[in-house]
Amino acid sequence: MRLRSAIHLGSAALALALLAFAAPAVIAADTVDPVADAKAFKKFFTDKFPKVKLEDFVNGPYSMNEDLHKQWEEKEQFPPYEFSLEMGKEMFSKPFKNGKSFEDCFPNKGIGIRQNYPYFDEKEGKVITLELALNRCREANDEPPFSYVRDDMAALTAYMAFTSRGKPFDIKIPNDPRALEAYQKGKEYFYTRRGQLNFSCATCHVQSPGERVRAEVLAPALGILNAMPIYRSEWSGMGTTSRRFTTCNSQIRGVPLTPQDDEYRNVEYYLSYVSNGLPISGPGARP
Amino acid sequence: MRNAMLKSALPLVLLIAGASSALAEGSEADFKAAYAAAEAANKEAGSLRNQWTTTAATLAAAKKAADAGEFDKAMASAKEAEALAKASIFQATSEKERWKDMEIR
Amino acid sequence: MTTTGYGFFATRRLILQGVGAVAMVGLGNLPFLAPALAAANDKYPEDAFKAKSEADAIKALYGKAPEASDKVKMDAPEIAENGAVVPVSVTTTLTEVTSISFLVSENPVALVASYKIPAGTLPSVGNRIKMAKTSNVTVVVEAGGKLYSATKEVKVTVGGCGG
Amino acid sequence: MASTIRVRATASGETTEVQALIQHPMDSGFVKDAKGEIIPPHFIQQLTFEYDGKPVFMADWGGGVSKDPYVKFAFKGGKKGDDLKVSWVDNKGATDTNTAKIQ
Repeated sequence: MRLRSAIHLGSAALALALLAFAAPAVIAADTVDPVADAKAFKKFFTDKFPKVKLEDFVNGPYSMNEDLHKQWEEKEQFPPYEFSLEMGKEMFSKPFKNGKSFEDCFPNKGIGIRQNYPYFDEKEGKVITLELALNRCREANDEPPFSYVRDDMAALTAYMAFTSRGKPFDIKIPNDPRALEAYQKGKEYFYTRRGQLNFSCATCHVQSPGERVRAEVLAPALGILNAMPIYRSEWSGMGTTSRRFTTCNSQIRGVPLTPQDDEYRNVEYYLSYVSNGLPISGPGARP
Repeated sequence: MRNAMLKSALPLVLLIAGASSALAEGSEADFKAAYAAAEAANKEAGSLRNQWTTTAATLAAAKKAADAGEFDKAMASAKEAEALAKASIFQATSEKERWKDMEIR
Repeated sequence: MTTTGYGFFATRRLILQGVGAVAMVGLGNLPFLAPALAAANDKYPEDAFKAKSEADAIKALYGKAPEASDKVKMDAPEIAENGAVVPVSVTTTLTEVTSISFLVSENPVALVASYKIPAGTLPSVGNRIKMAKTSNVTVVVEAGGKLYSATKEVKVTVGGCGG
Repeated sequence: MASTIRVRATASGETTEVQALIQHPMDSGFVKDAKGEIIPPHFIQQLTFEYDGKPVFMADWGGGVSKDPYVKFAFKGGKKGDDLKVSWVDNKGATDTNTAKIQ
């Protein structure tokens, strides 16, 4: 037995050396090319689900299962996010103590701009998501920031998404190495396995969309953020992108980071970019 | 590529096996050491931003058992918490490269 | 979900335990408590909403038992996307319909909703109901003084990995 | 406070189709909250729709109806512009009414 384990250790060292030698070559060849990524991303899903039209991927599980689609259509007649949408509309124009309102913080008074978020702010060198921008607007007007996972933030983003319904995602990566790096980090987060269940976002949303995790049918990664924020029957309430990311983490027994952490904003940047061209369908209803 | 990973993991296995085999007779001092080791490992996982929820839960169970004076149980939980934390560290480090395997190209 | 050929044996063992535990995570059974203390209200069928079993509820509401009829067309999902929001609707070709009720046999209180259909109102209703777990959903239609019903099983479970 | 009742009534031919969504927690009394305490029962018991002074639809609800309840039905009669009065009362005696115009 000792001899065999010695050989094992020897070959392990050899393998490690090889790996180390090979690794840099792989990274060098693997320059970051978002345009190609986006094309490959769309091709992967349209090949995997030839019957699903490109723009229908934004309906997530409902484009994957007929029985669910019927239940969705029935819900959409009078959707459960109706109240949150109305609350968001009211809050959006309600003046702060200093008289200004959200409308003054956003281009075009915040109407029909959701499809441009998240964007890369070259002054700060960071990804700015819609939720972050909304809280920054509050802080700029001496108002306390909202929690990223509760109803107020969901109502605001629901209203802004509603005003952009049908407009294609239009995420830009400026010619700035930091933007490319943020995009690449987001991609890495998306494919990195985490949590005791050892799943990455891709394990569910790339390897097995359309299949069930107990009662739920998994959504394809393409267009997965187009319907945000979503009213989930599971939560019987609204959920922002932040709430979705943190709950996904804890479901696979990974400790979630704080909402709107760099990693979360970067993965939202990556996922939105590769879904460019698909229409905004938020706010959405989901199981 | 995969069985190279299999072989390179071997040394780390021995490390873990070594740690958990030394189940000393349940005394408070041993427990405290084991608990500290587990917490340190979990902290390191935190620095890699890859902690597991089950590590924290096992640590809490260890603490609860220790408070109740059941040091055998507390020791076992502390050991398992350490193993979980080390596993989460290994996961973070090895995923640094492996994530590319599943990337859509 | 396949776990890849992960090199690290201890991690695999812990991970496989993790995945195994997930499979056993069932729907936490809901605590049962005395049914709702509804405010006394003459028209509100108090005792029907207190009845535990479906048969008692129907007897309390209508005083007789229904017979299955294919004239009662019920639309309910195979697998509910979520037990909290299950869309169920019914239409019927029966005439002189005066009442339509929805019951879920496995719910803590079987009777979910009971509708009075005055003359001139069409005999078809759609609503969203809650279901504790997989169960038979029954729709009862009172037409011309007689009771007709349709039943369908709807599968319900929680979603996701469970954490 | 805006009404908790959203009604969509559309007249087509000689029938009027009605859909209503009502903002209400509909707690059944069988669910525990995060701290493990039972959430007391709080649900709409009766919902009535009246057109031209006459009831056209009456619902008796239990705790098994979904949160933010939705109901859909249709009745003969009803013209564009007429009023449809909707009102509910819950097990705590709270009530709300709303009058919608038939489209």
